[in-house]
Amino acid sequence: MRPIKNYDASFLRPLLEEMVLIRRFEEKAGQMYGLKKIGGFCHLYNGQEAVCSGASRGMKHGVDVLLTGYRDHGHAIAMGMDPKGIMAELYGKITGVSKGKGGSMHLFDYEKGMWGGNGIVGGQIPLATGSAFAQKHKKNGGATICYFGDGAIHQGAFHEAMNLAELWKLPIVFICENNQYGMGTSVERASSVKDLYVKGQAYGIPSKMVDGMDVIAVYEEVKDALETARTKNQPSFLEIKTYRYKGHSMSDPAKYRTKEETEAYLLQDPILLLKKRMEEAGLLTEDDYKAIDKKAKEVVMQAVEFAEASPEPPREEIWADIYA
Amino acid sequence: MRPIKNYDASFLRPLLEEMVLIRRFEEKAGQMYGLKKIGGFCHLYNGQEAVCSGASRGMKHGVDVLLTGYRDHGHAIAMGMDPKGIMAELYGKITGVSKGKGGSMHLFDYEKGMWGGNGIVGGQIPLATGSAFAQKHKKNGGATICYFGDGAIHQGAFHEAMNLAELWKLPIVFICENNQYGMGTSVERASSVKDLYVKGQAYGIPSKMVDGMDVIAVYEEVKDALETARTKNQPSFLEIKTYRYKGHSMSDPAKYRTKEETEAYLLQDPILLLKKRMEEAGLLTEDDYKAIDKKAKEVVMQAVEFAEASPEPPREEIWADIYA
Amino acid sequence: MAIMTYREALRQALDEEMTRDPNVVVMGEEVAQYDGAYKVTKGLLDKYGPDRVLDTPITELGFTGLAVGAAFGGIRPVVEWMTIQFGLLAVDQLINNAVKYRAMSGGQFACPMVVRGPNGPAEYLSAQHSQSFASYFVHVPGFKVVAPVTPYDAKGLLKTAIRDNNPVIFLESEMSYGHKGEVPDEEYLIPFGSADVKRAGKDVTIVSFSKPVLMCLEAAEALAKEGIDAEVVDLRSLRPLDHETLYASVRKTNRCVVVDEAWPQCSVGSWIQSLIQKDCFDDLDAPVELVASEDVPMPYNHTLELEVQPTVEKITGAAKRALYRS
Amino acid sequence: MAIMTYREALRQALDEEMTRDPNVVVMGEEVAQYDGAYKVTKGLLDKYGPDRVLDTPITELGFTGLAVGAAFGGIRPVVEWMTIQFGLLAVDQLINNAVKYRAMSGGQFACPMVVRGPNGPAEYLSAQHSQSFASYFVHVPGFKVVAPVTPYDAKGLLKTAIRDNNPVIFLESEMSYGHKGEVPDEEYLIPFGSADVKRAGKDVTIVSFSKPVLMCLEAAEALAKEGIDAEVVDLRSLRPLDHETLYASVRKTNRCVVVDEAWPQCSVGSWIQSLIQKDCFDDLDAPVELVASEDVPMPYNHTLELEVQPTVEKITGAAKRALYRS
Ligand SMILES: Cc1ncc(C[n+]2csc(CCOP(=O)(O)OP(=O)(O)O)c2C)c(N)n1
Ligand SMILES: Cc1ncc(C[n+]2csc(CCOP(=O)(O)OP(=O)(O)O)c2C)c(N)n1
Ligand SMILES: [Mg+2]
Ligand SMILES: [Mg+2]
Repeated sequence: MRPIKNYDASFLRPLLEEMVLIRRFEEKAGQMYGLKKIGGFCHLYNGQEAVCSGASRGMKHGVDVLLTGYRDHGHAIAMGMDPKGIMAELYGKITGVSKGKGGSMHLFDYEKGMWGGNGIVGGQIPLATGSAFAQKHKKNGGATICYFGDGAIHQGAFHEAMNLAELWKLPIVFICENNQYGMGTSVERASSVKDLYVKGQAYGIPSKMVDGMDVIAVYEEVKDALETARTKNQPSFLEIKTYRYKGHSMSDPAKYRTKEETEAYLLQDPILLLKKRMEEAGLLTEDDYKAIDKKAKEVVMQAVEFAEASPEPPREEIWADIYA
Repeated sequence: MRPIKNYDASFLRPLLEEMVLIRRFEEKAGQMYGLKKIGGFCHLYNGQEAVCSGASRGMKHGVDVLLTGYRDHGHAIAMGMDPKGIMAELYGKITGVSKGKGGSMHLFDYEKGMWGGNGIVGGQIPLATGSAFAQKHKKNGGATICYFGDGAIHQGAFHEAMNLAELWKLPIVFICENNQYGMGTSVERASSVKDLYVKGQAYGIPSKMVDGMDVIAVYEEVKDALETARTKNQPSFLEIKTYRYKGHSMSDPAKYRTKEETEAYLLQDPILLLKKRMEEAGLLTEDDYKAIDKKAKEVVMQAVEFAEASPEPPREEIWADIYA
Repeated sequence: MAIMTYREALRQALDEEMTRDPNVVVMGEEVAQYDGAYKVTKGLLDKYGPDRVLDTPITELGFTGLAVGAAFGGIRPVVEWMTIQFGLLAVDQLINNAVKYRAMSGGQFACPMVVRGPNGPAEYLSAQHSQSFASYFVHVPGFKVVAPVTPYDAKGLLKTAIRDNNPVIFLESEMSYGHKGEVPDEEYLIPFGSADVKRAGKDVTIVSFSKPVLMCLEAAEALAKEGIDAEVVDLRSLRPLDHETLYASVRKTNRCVVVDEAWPQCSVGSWIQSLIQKDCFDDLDAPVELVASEDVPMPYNHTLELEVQPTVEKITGAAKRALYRS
Repeated sequence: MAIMTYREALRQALDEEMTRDPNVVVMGEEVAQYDGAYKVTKGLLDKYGPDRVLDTPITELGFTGLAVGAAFGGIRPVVEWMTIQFGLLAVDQLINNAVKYRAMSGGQFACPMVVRGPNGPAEYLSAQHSQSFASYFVHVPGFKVVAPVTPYDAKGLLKTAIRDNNPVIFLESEMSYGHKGEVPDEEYLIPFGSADVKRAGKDVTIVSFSKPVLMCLEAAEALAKEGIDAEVVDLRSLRPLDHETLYASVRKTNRCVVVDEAWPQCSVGSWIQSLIQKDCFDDLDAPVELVASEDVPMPYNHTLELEVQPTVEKITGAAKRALYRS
């Protein structure tokens, strides 16, 4: 666990608030899915909040770009997107961030640098490399973060993109969110090597393992990596070890792992750990935390109300947004 | 250069004969291409003979299987295929090893374990992994060699197959024939790392660099790797450094490299080097070599005559060999 | 006869063929420990063990190509693509290797493999997960392509597919797995290239395959209420195609509606239209209609996604156009 | 007007557009130092430098996807696939990303990119290198697809393609690069969705696109000798399609032969047949004929490979069938 002494409340508190908001948002999304307000594939992020929130604080918002897979609610919130529009998207409403056309897996805010949301495992990796190419070409000072899972790393797309990124020296940070499972398959059953970060060596890309339960560690490492990308056009690769509490998607009872395993991870819950450190540092009281949590629940409730109240997309939308 | 003292003439002489035969075959193929007897893509193997010939001697013919790319004339000869049928294939004749349907890039002898000949760069890598899967499943004592180029290694197919091979412990030897160029692109312009064998580490597969101009080194390393595959179901990865004297294919003037570079490689010509060592060891005289060369030329001439005299495939062949 | 789901019928086919032939091997993402994303392979791991039921990493190109090579080596792999859409990553291995090694080698290779999985639109999945790629496989000589809609057809065709010595693309539907139907207790196989008249009629032929066949049957019932007697032909097998059954129906009714849940352009549906206009030209009293999905990426919103696909109304509308009754 | 090759016309289009817009970037295997496998990009590296003309490693999926992402970021990549066949490895990036991000995001993304390269049969290449995949792209909403045959069309359409804000698939032919034709000295663009009547006639419409158009013109000359006056319609643009020009021709001649060098099933050709039978039903005096490549993988032997493809004889034969003169 990294020390938090270099950070003050103005940095840490919004961070904690965001992580709590993501957690509460996901719980509500799961609930609404159960009520059939949301359909299709819905992949919750509970347990992984430190990754997207820590990393986001290392980004230069406005110029930096982020791409991830279908487990993208947390990233969308961390990129500053309004939970209302996100929830409305999950509902398939016209007020959704993608006009109800993308759903849970495809949350976008182009202007904010949130490039989604990809349903093809590994599909975002070449795209992200292209985003970094554009940033370098346009010399706009931006860098790109590309998230993908421990399951995605075996896709050829990873291999091809890593080589291109280093060969062409693109400003990109590849982040493998190793939550230990790709659907029901544990890392050791999908990967011939235990530590995924070693794969970076095959491309000469500086690579590290990071504790994804420690939001400070994530923040510091991603910030450094982005800095290296931005100033030296040097790609990096981070394996961030984390854990998802819920099943792979709403339809997965997650029978492939033990209750003990999940419970052990709950003890190092990233929100809990940050809260504890802040309390120890005198930056947070139990009441503060309660207020934060209450606020988060309110924001999420408002998001649900907004989604409920929003209209369906009109029929003409079928023909819109296809050709530019 | 590895010592040859452990090998007698009965091993070395056929090896030399085969390498000379391949060289002469390729020269003739190039000549016949110039005369428009052969069309399409034709990729010559001159300079790389030590790879396929050395490796072939480490194989257990009858059970082992070999797959490679389109630069496959040498491999076909080293797998014991008759130059007549190969030349007839280049001519597109019905007597060709693939009935005139495959041409230069697609030389096959299923029974002999020569599984071709693939025109899609990297396409053979998953296939070869599947061959090894079948061998393991059938417990037939066979192992598979999968050749591909320094250009092919960046394809996603390599990445996906390597992980599968090690994860499932398949009896396979991956061989990257690093002839320094993929078409007009040198390794350093295509690869973000200098030494390609390091890529094996990303999969936990034992990996080595081998001097591809030294046929003895190739033989010994491939034999060991095949043995490891066969007895332990342990894949290996060998980067074999070699050089192609001719252009990428018949239409390539190879302007992307200097005359000096090519000439330097001619000094370490694999045939020359073997010849010299055999002479030094008293296993070969200049006259012996001349006889070998004469014989090779004769065999190649007979192949041309055979191809010339062979009939075209009948029209009905269009409809044959599609469904089993 | 037992009543069982489409899913269970597929599972039975796999189970029987795995028992019959030790070279039949099942592989794909989550097919073993997880019992398959849609539970088609449930219980097979326990019964046949990890050498014959294999979970793969998420590497469609790699494991599909591996299966092709294994098939060349005498294995009979049944590969599950979690959905056919993901197979876009792997089409090269099928088209360039599974299909062509035989031809390019002058007949030396055989590729006895099956690739199966759900194809076509499902629900609430947006644009990347909800589309039909049947035409990509029907286009290419060397494949066989089947797309059954009933549990009976599914079982009989899957057994045939596994015994076939060629690469067979076996198209299922996520929406069909739970559908129930009768399946004989005794063993049976359904040959490829035989269409099935799922409803006899004399006024108009409605031809389709896979999931939309059920909608065609509904449409036929709706038409019956308006005095129109529609014949519903389920192609079942797209490559090879049963021209005879199809043409016999059109020659009887002189009118035809093709229903395909894919996009219209260069679809299987448009190809069927082209065949009928060519081979039944003198028999046709009206143009051959096509009801396909709209020419747009699939939206997530459920109302829109249903609108985008063929509907009973679209089919009855097309039938009436073909009868000049609209 | 200058006389120049198809290759040179393409090169000019690239050159002009690269001069006009610094965001136009060319990438692909061997496009820079080697001047392109077919020399289409000759001289561009020298003129525009390595930041705008990039040799890629042999990673079709990777660099195509990279180009899609770059296009999202405001670059206008022109990607060369050494042949369209190799693009099978990359279709996922195009279909699932290039095409769908706009729709899935409710219109937030644009993907102004061109993918170009030789498509269709060439010579002595056997089965993996010699086939047309036009239908794979025409099938998918979101793409634009063009396939010019003359240097004039090639230049005008490539310039339009580069300025288009959507993913454009630009199909060339290895056999066409050396063909010569007139190209205006002044700048011009050819809009998408406009077919070109390459030969006017009144007895039968022969419709095609890409390389086979030249063969259709030959066939028309041969037919003229027999007193048959054929009209040759070059579609040029497949998505969007110029229905008007096509239908006007068929309504005039009442007979139609479609020529497509792809395999027949689910081909662009079969789709064109389906459109004509539907929209010109009452105008047709005969079924719409299709001359496609035979339904087989391409053999290496040259005589066989020519037999497999459309020929002048096959086209004239089909035209005569359409005229009931055979
Ligand atoms: C190409 C492709 N193959 C398969 C799937 C089905 N699928 C969706 S998520 C998933 C598991 C991915 O695991 P991982 O990369 O570890 O990400 P996580 O879900 O753990 O965040 C699979 C197999 C898909 N969407 N795309
Ligand atoms: C997928 C694919 N992309 C591109 C090509 C065109 N191509 C043929 S050979 C080649 C170079 C391959 O180089 P390498 O792997 O080093 O093999 P070498 O030719 O040196 O033996 C290329 C780009 C192809 N055949 N397949
Ligand atoms: Mg995971
Ligand atoms: Mg090479």
